[in-house]
Amino acid sequence: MLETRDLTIRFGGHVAVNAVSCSFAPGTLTAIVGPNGAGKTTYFNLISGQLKASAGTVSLDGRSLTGMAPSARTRAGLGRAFQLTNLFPHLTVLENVRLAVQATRDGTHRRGLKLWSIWSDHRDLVARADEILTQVALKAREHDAVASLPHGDQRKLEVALLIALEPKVFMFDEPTAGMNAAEAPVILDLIRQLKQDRSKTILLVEHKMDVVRELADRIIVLHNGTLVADGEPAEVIASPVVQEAYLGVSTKEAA
Amino acid sequence: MSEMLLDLQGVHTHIGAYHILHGVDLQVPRAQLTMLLGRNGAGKTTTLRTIMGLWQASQGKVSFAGRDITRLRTPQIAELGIAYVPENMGIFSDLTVKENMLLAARAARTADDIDTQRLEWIFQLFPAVQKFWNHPAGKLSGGQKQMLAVARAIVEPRELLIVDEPSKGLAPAIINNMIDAFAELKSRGVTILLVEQNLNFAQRLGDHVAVMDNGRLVHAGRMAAFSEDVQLQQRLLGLAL
Amino acid sequence: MLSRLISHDLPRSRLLAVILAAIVLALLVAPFAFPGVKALNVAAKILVFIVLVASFDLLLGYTGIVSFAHTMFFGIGAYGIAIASTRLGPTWMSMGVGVACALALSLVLSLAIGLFSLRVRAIFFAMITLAVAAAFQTLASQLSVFTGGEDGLSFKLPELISPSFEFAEEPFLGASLDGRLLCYYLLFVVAVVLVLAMLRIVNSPFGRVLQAIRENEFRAEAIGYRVVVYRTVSSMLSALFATLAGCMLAIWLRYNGPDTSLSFEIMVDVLLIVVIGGMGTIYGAVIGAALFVVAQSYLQDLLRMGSEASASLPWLAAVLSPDRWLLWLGVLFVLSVYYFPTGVVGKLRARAAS
Amino acid sequence: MFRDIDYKPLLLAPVLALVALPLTGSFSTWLTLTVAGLAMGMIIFIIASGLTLVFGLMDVLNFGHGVFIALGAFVASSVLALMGDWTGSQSLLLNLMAVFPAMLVAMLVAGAVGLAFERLIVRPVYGQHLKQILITMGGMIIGEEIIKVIWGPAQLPLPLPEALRGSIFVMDAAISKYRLLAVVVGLAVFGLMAWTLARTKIGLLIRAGVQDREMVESLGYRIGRLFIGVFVAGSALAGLGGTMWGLFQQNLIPQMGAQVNVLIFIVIIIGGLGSTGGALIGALLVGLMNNYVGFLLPAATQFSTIALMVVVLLWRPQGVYPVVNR
Amino acid sequence: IPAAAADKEIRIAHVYSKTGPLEAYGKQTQIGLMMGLEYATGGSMTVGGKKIVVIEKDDQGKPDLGKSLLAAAYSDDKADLAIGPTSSGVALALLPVAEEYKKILLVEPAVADSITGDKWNKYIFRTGRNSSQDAISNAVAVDKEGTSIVMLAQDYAFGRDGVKAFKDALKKAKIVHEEYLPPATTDFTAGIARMVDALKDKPGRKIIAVVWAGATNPFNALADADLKSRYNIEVGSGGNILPAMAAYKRFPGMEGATYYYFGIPKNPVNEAMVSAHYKEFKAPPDFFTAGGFSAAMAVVTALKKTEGNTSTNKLISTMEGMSFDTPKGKMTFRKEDHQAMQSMYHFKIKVDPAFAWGVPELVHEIKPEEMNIPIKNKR
Ligand SMILES: Nc1ncnc2c1ncn2[C@@H]1O[C@H](COP(=O)(O)OP(=O)(O)OP(=O)(O)O)[C@@H](O)[C@H]1O
Ligand SMILES: Nc1ncnc2c1ncn2[C@@H]1O[C@H](COP(=O)(O)OP(=O)(O)OP(=O)(O)O)[C@@H](O)[C@H]1O
Ligand SMILES: [Mg+2]
Ligand SMILES: [Mg+2]
Repeated sequence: MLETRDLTIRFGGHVAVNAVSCSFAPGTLTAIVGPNGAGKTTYFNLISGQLKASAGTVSLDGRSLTGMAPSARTRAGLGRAFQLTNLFPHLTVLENVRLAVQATRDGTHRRGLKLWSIWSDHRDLVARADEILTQVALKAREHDAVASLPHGDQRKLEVALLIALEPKVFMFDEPTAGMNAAEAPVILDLIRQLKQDRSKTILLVEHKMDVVRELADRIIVLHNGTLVADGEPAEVIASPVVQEAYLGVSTKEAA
Repeated sequence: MSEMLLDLQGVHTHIGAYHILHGVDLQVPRAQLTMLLGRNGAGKTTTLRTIMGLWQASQGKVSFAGRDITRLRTPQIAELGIAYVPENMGIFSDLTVKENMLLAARAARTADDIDTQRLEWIFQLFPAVQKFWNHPAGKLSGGQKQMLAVARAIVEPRELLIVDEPSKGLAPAIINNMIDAFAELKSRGVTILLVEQNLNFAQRLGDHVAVMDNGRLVHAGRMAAFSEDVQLQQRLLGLAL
Repeated sequence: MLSRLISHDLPRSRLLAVILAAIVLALLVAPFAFPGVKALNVAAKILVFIVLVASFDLLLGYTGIVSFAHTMFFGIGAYGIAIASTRLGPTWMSMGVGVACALALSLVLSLAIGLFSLRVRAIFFAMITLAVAAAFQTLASQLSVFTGGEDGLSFKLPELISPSFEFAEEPFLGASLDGRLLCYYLLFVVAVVLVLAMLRIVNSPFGRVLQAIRENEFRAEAIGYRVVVYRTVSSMLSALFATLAGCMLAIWLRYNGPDTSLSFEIMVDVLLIVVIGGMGTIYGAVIGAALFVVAQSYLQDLLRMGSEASASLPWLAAVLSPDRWLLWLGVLFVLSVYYFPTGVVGKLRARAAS
Repeated sequence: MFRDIDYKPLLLAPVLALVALPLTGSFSTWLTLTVAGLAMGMIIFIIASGLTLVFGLMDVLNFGHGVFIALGAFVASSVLALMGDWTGSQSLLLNLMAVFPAMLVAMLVAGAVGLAFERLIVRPVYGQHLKQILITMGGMIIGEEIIKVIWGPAQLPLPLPEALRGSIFVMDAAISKYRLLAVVVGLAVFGLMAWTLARTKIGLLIRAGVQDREMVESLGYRIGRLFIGVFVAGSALAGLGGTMWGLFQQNLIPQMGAQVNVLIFIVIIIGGLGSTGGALIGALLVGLMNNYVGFLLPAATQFSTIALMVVVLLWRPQGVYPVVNR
Repeated sequence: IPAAAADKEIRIAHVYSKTGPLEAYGKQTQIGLMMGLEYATGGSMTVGGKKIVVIEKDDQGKPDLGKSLLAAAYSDDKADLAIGPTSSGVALALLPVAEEYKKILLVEPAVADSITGDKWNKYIFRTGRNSSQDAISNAVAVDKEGTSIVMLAQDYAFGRDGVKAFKDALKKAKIVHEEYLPPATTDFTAGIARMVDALKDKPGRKIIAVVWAGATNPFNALADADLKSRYNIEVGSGGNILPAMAAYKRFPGMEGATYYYFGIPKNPVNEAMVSAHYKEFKAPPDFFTAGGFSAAMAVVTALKKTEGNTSTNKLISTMEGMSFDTPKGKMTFRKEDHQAMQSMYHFKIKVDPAFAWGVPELVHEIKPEEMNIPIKNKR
């Protein structure tokens, strides 16, 4: 169970996330929606530790994560894919994934702190990386440098890294933005598969309402940093705040 | 003067050792909106960059308003009256939103010189631009950056607007604003070339459509006809609109 | 077997493999193939620089840290041997003590610098190390009681590796069989072992994490690597190897002074060699060091011939004068950055790949 | 409006001076040290001003910047040698009439060489720090050697014009006349730079161009030309700085540029990259610090500048007035 | 080198800073050396039927490089003896090499005392002056009863040694303060303030004695501070190369002692050198030219005595105690430490518009006998 309590951050005078308390149970997929700049990515940053909260706490399965470095949170089971692509541009696709696999497994290579083994001897890492690349349909490009991939493929790789981390909590930040309509289903299928595993918690930031409608078990709405709605998808989407502030439909018109 | 504002003929582009575009023929009619569609990696971005002179075409010809611009440098091309919103948005993250806008307004020396009316209009379309006017642009949220990128492109009148995936990361309400904005620009006689993955968006706005695959143009025609031909869509894009 | 020795980091270009083999072979037979004091000195200097440059590559090429304080550790190693041998006499024991103390000091300093590097941005860090290195050099000359100040220290080493020790009367293949020869082979073995060790480190899972940090530190942290730890370990390792290179230098020269091991000039040479050779390859260090040291050592001789040949053209002769050899070294700097943007190794590999 | 000014760094120099007052013991000594230190700071600012443009704004780690300083000094010495009558005269006016053309020619020559330097050496490596370091280092070596070819390897005396020698005395504190001239020139340089950068889009364009050159070009600006222009201006300022520095030392050696390299890098770092005001504050602090520590603990002088930089960076990890985030 | 040719040649290696920070000094030495060899051999460049060959080696001011060059000169180039180097640091690194190869190294113009002091070995001779000679002669020039002296020197071994030797040589005057400044000091305000504080209230004659090497020197700053008229403080210093003495123009009447100035010694050797130099370069010979010339004279004198025999032991026994003519008059290699005993010149600066530098006028020639130069080596 991932839990945030009164999570808050201020940038100067601007409160980007305002006392958000919420918990996310395993086996559910929660969509987080809200207008641009509502604080969704910032909320993710606070959970995964990229930003330090001005106030409030984060805990996972009862264990407090507040104050931990991002790397420690990742090792504790939080996994995160980024909204703006954020990879190792001059390494190959395969190496990108292998690095993520290695990071999570405290095997004989001890997360890379074992200086005296030869990297290519760790075949299990390669095998796992290959598997993931096949899953996201990037196997064909495994030896290309990331920098030369088209935008859409980079987004896929971003998701591949997250899967490689095998976290308890998956945080997707607009995984299909900029992805071709024919490609997006690959990622959405992946997310559906993850949902099958009832022990995983999934958080999804997404602006495409059809996707949200189809995947989410629950929707929470952020607006100006504040949690303004939380509940069943259909119910939340129909609520006036979403209709007006987010979808841009004037309530009167809708009514 | 030809009816086509922008005309690509047999354009080939290489990036390093890779041959990316294999003879693209693309026509963009004046004062209309042309949608460029295609799968990931089809070469859409590369085409736009080649038009802007950011990649050099190794073969073929690009002309703008009847003038050959194939060998011109990027600033010269831009000066002819083309605004470009790149795929990665090209936000100057160290500069404030105001400074970003000021740079886009070539004629303005200070922010006060920017056409107020136009600015009001932009603020209305993209409220975040006004709200964060004096903030470093790097701190904006993903969607806010996208708004700023488009706002920059329309701060001064331009003859041709080239935009690479403007809707990604935007909330539905803002997408609606953007559609309004493009529609209004079109009504003012601006020509628009748009790459888009959001098919709904494409359909609502496009007059013409061009589809790319594997570095080639595989279809060009009117949007209305394309919208109706589900089979064609299925074949070209892998799914229907 | 050979592949394991080089940690499966194959040259990936036949030409590269040939060149590497040729360099190693040349260094192995140098005392006999190129007799003479000067040639042997050049060969020894190449050995020292290979280790020094490879250690810097660990930091710069693999971890992406730009530091100008690397010669500081080189100097610490050299002073370690120099001071210990001066104070404790020319014994193996005192050499051991010198190496150990130097390594310890380097470890502490590199830890401090490594931790500080996390507080400031890359360029700032580079500039700070530039200043720190300058300060350290000043300090070394001010502490003249220990270091001999500007004048440096000349000292003796154990008999076995001193020139006065002759284990055969007759020269063999033009090389006199003396302590100097033994000393050279000592350096050779040490250099080979150290380079193989570094090759192993960069090809371990650890090395890959370093590359990831170089590429995108933020993301490396996000996927669960404690960047602080890896960067610090890398700084320390590279400092230790540089220290050992410094020890090698002092053992060969039996002299050390601030200009010899601490100067900014050496730092720039090292940077250039890394870039000429090819960053992040280790092999680049071998090729770069060999090329550069040979060029540097024989440039003046070359120019002497050039200016004699062009004596009829006064302007040209003035520029080709051996006194202006630095001018040509400068030109070499510029051209090598122009023509080897990815270094010799990068270029050869790209050629082999296409 | 006033609220927006970050005033804390402005207090650094006065605070440093106040702290030094009780330590130096006598008021007249303190006054001598302070005034001389401030004036020295101005000279340092002049030689560093070009680097604020080149390194601070354009993000070119130009290790060859020093060579323009040396070049300026040598050119100025040649010009002054031609005007022996005026420099030898007791009249301040005639002296200045010799010094100003010397500065001008030094700036022109340094600027012209800067142009070639940008084209041949810097242009291929924009955005690549490491290569910039190496290639400009190479450029520096070449430049220094060419100076040796032209002016010879030996040191060259550059006597100050007559009327600028000596000191004026205020309350028993000696202030050398030349330093007063330096203050005037320094203020002029500062004013001009600050004005240009604040009033035009140049500063903005450069900062944007460093981040994303392609985007600036896509907006229709010829960033290449602008970069050349700014680089040339930076080199010309270095030429001016060289003239001032040479006249201060009254003695030129071809290596003089390399000798001030680290110092001016430190000043720019303290000031925060790209900031003219920051560079001025940095230079003044260094000038003062050198004098106070030089008086109180001479052996520590060389370390004091570095300590100053480290302390400032611990306080503000990007320097006092960072204009650019790097 | 074919053995037969080598037999007919005398191979002399000159290791010096052909490039590097001391390039200007090194070149003077080389010019002087060649002129001296010409002069001493009467233009034939042969001694005892053997041709003198000079092999130039550029140490770039780097001790490690110097070491390897000297070894290469002795071994690869079969040099019979070597001369040089320019910098003391290099010289100290070279000393063991001479011992290893058992060949003579004639040190010129490196000045450090330890070269003929505790780092000395029997293969080392020196024609150049040592720091003690410099310091003692300067001390002699100012050593009067009732004089208060502040020493200003660079804060490293060379400066501290110089001050110590100066202090040891003073009999009557009193040193009230020693001011050590970093060698690279550019702003002298603070140092001057401290020296003035130490000196201004002292009775009698007040002198700031400067021991300084290098291009950035304190003289202009001292002149600007107007010490003479404000506090009646004088400045004193030794000689230097001509460009550096430009600064002396602002100190008319300044006293000190110098190693060489072309207008001072009156002897045929000096006259020959000055006129040859004018002829070739249209300029007078400088400080280090005289040194190179002296070294040449020493070598040729010794070789003439051995009739061209270059065996090291023979040369050593010949040179110990040997006297030879130089532009500075007669010099003698002292038996104990192989240091050449030589005259120094007590001067007073005159300003003459015809010269770009302050002209040192001879007050008194300080003969070797007048200076008690300590012997610091162990045999
Ligand atoms: N480091 C920062 N400093 C200052 N303001 C920030 C910072 N990071 C985010 N903000 C501000 O906080 C607000 C929330 O940003 P956030 O990125 O969380 O939005 P979002 O909900 O993810 O929006 P989008 O859908 O556009 O991605 C924005 O207004 C942004 O400008
Ligand atoms: N810098 C580069 N180096 C090498 N190849 C590149 C580079 N940039 C793009 N490519 C290749 O060019 C092809 C076309 O890419 P482009 O970015 O034009 O696609 P796109 O149609 O815009 O795709 P998307 O919809 O994902 O943005 C791809 O196969 C891509 O891998
Ligand atoms: Mg977001
Ligand atoms: Mg694209």
